[in-house]
Amino acid sequence: MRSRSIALVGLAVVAIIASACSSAATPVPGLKIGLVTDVGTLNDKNFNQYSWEGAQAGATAIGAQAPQSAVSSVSADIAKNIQSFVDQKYDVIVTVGFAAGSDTIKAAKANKGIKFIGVDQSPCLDAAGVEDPTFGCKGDAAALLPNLVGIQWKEQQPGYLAGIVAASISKSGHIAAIGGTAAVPAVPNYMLGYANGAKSVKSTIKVELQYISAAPDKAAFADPAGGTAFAKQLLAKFTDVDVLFQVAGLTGNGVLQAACDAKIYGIGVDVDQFLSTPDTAKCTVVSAEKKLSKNVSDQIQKVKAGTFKAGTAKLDIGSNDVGLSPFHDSASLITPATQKLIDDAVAAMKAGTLKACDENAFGGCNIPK
Amino acid sequence: MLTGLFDIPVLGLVLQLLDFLLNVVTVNGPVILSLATPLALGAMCGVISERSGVVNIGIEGMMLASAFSAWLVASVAAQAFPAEPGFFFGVTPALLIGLAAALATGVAFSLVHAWLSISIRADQIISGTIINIVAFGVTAYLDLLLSRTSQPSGGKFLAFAPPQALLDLPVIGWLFRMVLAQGPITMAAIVIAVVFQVLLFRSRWGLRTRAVGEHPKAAETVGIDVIRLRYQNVLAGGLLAGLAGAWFTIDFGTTFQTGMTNGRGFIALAAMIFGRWHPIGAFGAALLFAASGALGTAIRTTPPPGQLGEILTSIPEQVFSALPYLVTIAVLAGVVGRSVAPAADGQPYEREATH
Amino acid sequence: MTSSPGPTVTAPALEMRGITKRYPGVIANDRIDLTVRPGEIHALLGENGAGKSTLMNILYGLTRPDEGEILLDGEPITIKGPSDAIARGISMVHQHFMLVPVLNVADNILLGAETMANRVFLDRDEARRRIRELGQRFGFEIDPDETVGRLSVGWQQRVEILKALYREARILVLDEPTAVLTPQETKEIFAVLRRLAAEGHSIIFISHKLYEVLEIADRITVIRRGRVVGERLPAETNEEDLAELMVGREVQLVADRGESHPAGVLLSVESLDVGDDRGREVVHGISFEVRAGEIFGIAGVAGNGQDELVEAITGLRRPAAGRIRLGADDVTMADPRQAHEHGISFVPADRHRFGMVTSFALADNLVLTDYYAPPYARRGVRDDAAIAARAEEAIREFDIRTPSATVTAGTLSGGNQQKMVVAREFDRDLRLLVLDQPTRGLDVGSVEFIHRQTVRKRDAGTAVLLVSAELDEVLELSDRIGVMYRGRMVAILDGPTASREHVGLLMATGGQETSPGAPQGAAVPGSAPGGTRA
Amino acid sequence: MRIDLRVPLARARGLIALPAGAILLAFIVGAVVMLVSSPLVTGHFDPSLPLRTYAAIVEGSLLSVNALVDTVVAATPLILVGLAVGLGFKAGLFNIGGQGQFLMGAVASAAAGAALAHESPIVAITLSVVAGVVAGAAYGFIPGLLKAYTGAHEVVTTIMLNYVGIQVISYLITGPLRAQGASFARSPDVQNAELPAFLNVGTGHEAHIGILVILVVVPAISWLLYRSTTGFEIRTVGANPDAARYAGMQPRRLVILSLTVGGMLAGLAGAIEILGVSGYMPAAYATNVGFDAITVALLGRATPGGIFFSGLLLGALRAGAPLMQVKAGVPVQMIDLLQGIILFFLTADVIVRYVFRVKAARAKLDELQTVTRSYGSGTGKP
Repeated sequence: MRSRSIALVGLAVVAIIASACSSAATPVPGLKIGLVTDVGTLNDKNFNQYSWEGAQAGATAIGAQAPQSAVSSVSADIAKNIQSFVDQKYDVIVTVGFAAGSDTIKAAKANKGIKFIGVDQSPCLDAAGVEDPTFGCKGDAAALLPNLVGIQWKEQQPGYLAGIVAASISKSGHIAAIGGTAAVPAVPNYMLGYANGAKSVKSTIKVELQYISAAPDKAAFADPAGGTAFAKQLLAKFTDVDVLFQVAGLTGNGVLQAACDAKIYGIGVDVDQFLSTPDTAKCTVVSAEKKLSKNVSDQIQKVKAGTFKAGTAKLDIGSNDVGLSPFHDSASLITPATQKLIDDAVAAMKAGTLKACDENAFGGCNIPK
Repeated sequence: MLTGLFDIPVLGLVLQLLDFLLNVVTVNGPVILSLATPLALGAMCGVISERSGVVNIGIEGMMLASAFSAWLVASVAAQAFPAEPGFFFGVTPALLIGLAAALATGVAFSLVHAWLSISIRADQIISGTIINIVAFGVTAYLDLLLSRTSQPSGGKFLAFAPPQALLDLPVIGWLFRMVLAQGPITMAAIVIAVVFQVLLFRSRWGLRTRAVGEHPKAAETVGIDVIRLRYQNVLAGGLLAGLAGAWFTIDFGTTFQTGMTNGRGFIALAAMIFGRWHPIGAFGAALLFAASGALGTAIRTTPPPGQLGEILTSIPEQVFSALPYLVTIAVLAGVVGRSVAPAADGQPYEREATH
Repeated sequence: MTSSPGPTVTAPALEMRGITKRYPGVIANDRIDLTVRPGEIHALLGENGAGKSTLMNILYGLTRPDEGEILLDGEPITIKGPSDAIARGISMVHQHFMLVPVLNVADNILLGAETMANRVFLDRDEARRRIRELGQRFGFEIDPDETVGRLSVGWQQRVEILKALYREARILVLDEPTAVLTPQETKEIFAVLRRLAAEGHSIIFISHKLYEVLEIADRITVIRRGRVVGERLPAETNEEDLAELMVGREVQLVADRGESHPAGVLLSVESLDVGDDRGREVVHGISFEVRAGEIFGIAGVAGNGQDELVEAITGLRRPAAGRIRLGADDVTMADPRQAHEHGISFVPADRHRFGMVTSFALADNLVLTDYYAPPYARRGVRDDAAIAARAEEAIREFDIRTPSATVTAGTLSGGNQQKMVVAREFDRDLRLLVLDQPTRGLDVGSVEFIHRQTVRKRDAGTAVLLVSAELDEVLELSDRIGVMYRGRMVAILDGPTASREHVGLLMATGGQETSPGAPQGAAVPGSAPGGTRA
Repeated sequence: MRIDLRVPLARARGLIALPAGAILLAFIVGAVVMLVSSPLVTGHFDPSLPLRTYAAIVEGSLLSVNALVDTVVAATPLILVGLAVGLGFKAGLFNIGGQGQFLMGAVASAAAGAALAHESPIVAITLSVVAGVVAGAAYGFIPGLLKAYTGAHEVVTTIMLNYVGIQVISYLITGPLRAQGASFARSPDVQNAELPAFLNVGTGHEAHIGILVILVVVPAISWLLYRSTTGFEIRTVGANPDAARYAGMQPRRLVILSLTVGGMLAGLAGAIEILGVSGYMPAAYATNVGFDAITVALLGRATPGGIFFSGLLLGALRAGAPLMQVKAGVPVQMIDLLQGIILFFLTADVIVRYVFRVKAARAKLDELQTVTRSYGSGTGKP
């Protein structure tokens, strides 16, 4: 019995090592695409998930083999996962989230032959081409790191449009937006745009802008129950609020839940939440979208086509990379007048005559004090 | 008239603070109660288990696993048995099946804990740690795999809608709103806390439980089966943790997320200690902790005016998040009263007398 | 079934026949027969460790016998656990009370025999009523709502008896019920027991106190070393006879101790008061002296304050009042380390709890109290070579049977473990050697060895303080004997001339030739009826 | 003279039989889980999935210099925090606070590193590491003090302090320590305080000098425990507090000391992670090291040598995880699951004994069993 079990163990070990050695070099044609998530999970109904769908769509579009994902469960995993794709000679590596920014820059610098796509990142380099520790961003990222593109969006623009919708459908003249944390620029971008858009419709409208957490932690982005509670509390205080915009990832899905429970209108964020979170579809009027999936897919296709452009891709409404989702079941709420306000605002933003917020040098919003 | 009092130095500030607290609690009563539910149920899981002498730090894991299975099973069942929400609490077959799954999961995990800590006589803290690690690992693993084939959830229980006339009553209308306009699990938690408190101190089971947790040998000498009673209690605790888990995915919310209990199982543990191992005490502590969170939120969203507002907003919001933990440490250390665990808590029991 | 002491021959309520229980290396019960009649107070008399408790644990289902049978009203029964015993009307009052301190009296009594109002809830009102009623019937009234932890020991014992009565016990076993009681309380309990017997309950009264047994029992069975050595009626016997039966007249292992040549006073204890863990004073104003080169033995029934006295002298316990001096040094407030450095060595009674670390190597245990000082350590660094050398030396010198010095101490036999402790504590530069039950549970060879070493230390000029519940041991070794009774030193006798009977009587009675009447310094102060708080 | 190896060999087998059996059984259970879930991983039932998974882990952790470096880098904090937990076990304490102590060490060294970013590397590194060690020690000292003087059980206080720690970091990084100009809340770069790499430089699998600490710390803790008198006192208190008092030791002092030294080790681990791996600290720094370390300490039976090897084992699993995801598509949480199951079999050693017919002495966690026993009884004061 004993010697038999030892023999079996030995056999298993040999098999595993043999299999490890043999599988080390299997040539596969086409571009190999890998995706490294932010800390969390792949199915966050948000950045990770839609970047992943974008990677898949991009791979399909260029006829590459199906991409592979590596989920980071702790902070230290991000760099390790990127490196793992590098070692496996992947051609395109998508990294998701601002927290992966530094690791992506390091990897891009060390592996010039690999194309990196950093979602929600903006490489900030000093003149020497390394990440700028003082965030002065004097170096030309496009020239210094020609294999890295960071994708960012002008979230204030879809936020502005969402604000127009909110002000138009609000009967009480009191609306709200709940963000995960102000410590991540995308969140206040959305929310300031939202406030401005709403005021553009009705200058007297009251807009509550609230943040759930000081830090981009679990409470801010990964705690649906906490989001529901926060929203319920806000709604308990401001009983006349009748439109609620969520900018808080998974936590925000709980915010939408609270909107549904209170039978008021909710507005989704980042992706078309009517589709992505069916449980709250019935009260989701519209979503302020950035076309995550499409943009990641586009970048992959650019790699294939040789039109890859390094630096920061600041995507805006000009290229229709941000905007409002379809209204789906809520189309009846949108009067022609509202639709016109939206269309006009889109046109004005495209023309550059309308700024959704007080923009800073990096295309984000200056946060008023 | 009242506001005049607010101008008195120091005392006025205190009065303002009380006014603000009262305001926060009245306005947010229903939310606080709702948020306290998983904490209270988790804490009662701890109470029932530790009262019989078995330490349970695996509440977090049990809740997480139950939340997952409630969500998964309800969503599968919703496809198999599609139905319109029923009159009471929007009940559907799928939700009931999901609830049953949550309870079963809670029991299954607590069975592992019971076996390790009662039969194997392993260290009970290690056993609880195992529950936490395995529950997180299994749910996260499966959640990730399942999400590749996305499916809609099984929905959720709805809050009860009491007659408006009842809610509009002065003063007690608030109480009705707080207690009645809730989902079934929150309401159940209130009932369970009361029933459990009564049972623990007035029933045969309660008497035996307390005796076994304090002095198992004495219980054995009057013919009580210590091992069996501990099993019963730990499994019953599993039911409560299962119910707490179900709250996350089929009562308060509708979806599961990896690690979504987010440390609430440990706050539940804190509530149990703060509540001095009493069901009602634990419930009260859970309410207090939930209120502490609500207070933190209220200070940021709607700070009171004047000097009080300046003082309160100058406190970092993290202080309010950390409050339950700090309070628990203070209670354990005897700074704010003292809370002493049942004497035999954590000690495995060996049946045979050796002399 | 042969002797028929009563006026009418009644069928026995309980019979235990040929009960045998073996533990590794010991036969705790060796074919014991015991017959108890209805309405009889039957005393089971024997020294500590004679096998009384084992027999009663068997009766109560806590221990399974290897052989033998139990008959209740002539019917053979098997008792699988306490619930079986209780169901058959057998109840037991354990020496260490089986009460839950945080629960009140009523709940403690109800536990396991709950009176229910319905299927779920307890009927506490009914329970209180019955408890009061039982109390009245048997002569003590108790507040059912008082928390047990706040009752004095005497009242806790009444709760235990009430527990049995509440279960309608017909056979009531009391294990050393008076060990922790004051004379007054003892009297009161005896009154209760007599009333119980008068109502037809059978009582098995376990004790080693002769006068008590003579006072209370209808019949006496004496056990020695696991065997029944005699059965007596109180009218037919006296304390001397019983003592002889109980202690036996076998050849004792008398150490060849020779004559002592004491020098000046080394240890002097003056008016020492010491409290126990619960803050009650259990040593009252004790004064005595031990001279260098003599063995001062303390005789006494366990639990009369000897442990606390010893702990106070060795630094483990702070005295409440009084003074302890070692030569010219005041060591009253010394901690264990300071006591050790003053030259006090201590062989504790519970070697597993205090004297050793079972999971450590033999060598480490041999330096447990000396590990920090040269030659075993220098500047906080252990010298393994010195420790190993020490171990080799001690193993040789004290004849510790072990495969090597690196085996864990827990794997050694009890005798060798004690030799290890003795080696550590004896073999150093010391002035006072404190021995607390040094040979408890050891085999004959080890006992002899330790006795011989003790005498050697004495002859080398060390003061020896010996505490033992084994009267023989105290008598064999001591040059002078102090007898402790309820926290007081009731007599100091000359060792070689003291008689076993006299010392035994002092131990059991505290110096009163008959059963105690007036209180003699209550071990539990203020234990008046009515559930006074301790 | 011939040396008989049979006795030491038999002893070694007795020591490793149970952990090895537990690991083996866990891998088997893990394989079953993967088999059952393989339709969700690859779209069809795939009997080769477990083999491919384990092969990828082995390749990613063992079969190249890069892989070995990854393993050691991942193992370093696990070993350090494992030692912190193990030292607690030796003193009869269950230190669940490794997580919080690690985070405190991390944030303190990040702060010091940022403040000293332009000092000379020797100064910057030294002071930053010291800052981390001191912060970790302080965070271990608190539960030690509470335990010694109020009896507050360390299991509960350390769990609570872990969560308090998260809030402290959130406050510091979003407030006083926040890097100006950074697009999200994080501390400034530590720059000159960064631990230089000395092996494999430029490969993305650099070994930083921080890992060398292990070579010092493991022997040092071993020395402390087994060669110093303080270590003897710690072990005595852990094994038998009454005997410790009898022997003239001071249990309170030793409880505080053990938890404080444990905090130092965990804080050191935090400093090394920040200074050697990430270079800054984000407000939402995520780590599992505190809980992984409990597995490490238990698997290593709380001895420094055992912790060294079990830390390497878990480090290997963590290092192999990325390749496992990339090549086999199995989610990283499989590693958490494996770890939990290892712990389960380690605790339920009757199963291991039954399956492998192990008759080794019951040496497993017995010495740890005193830990929880103090939980109830009154104050729990040492």
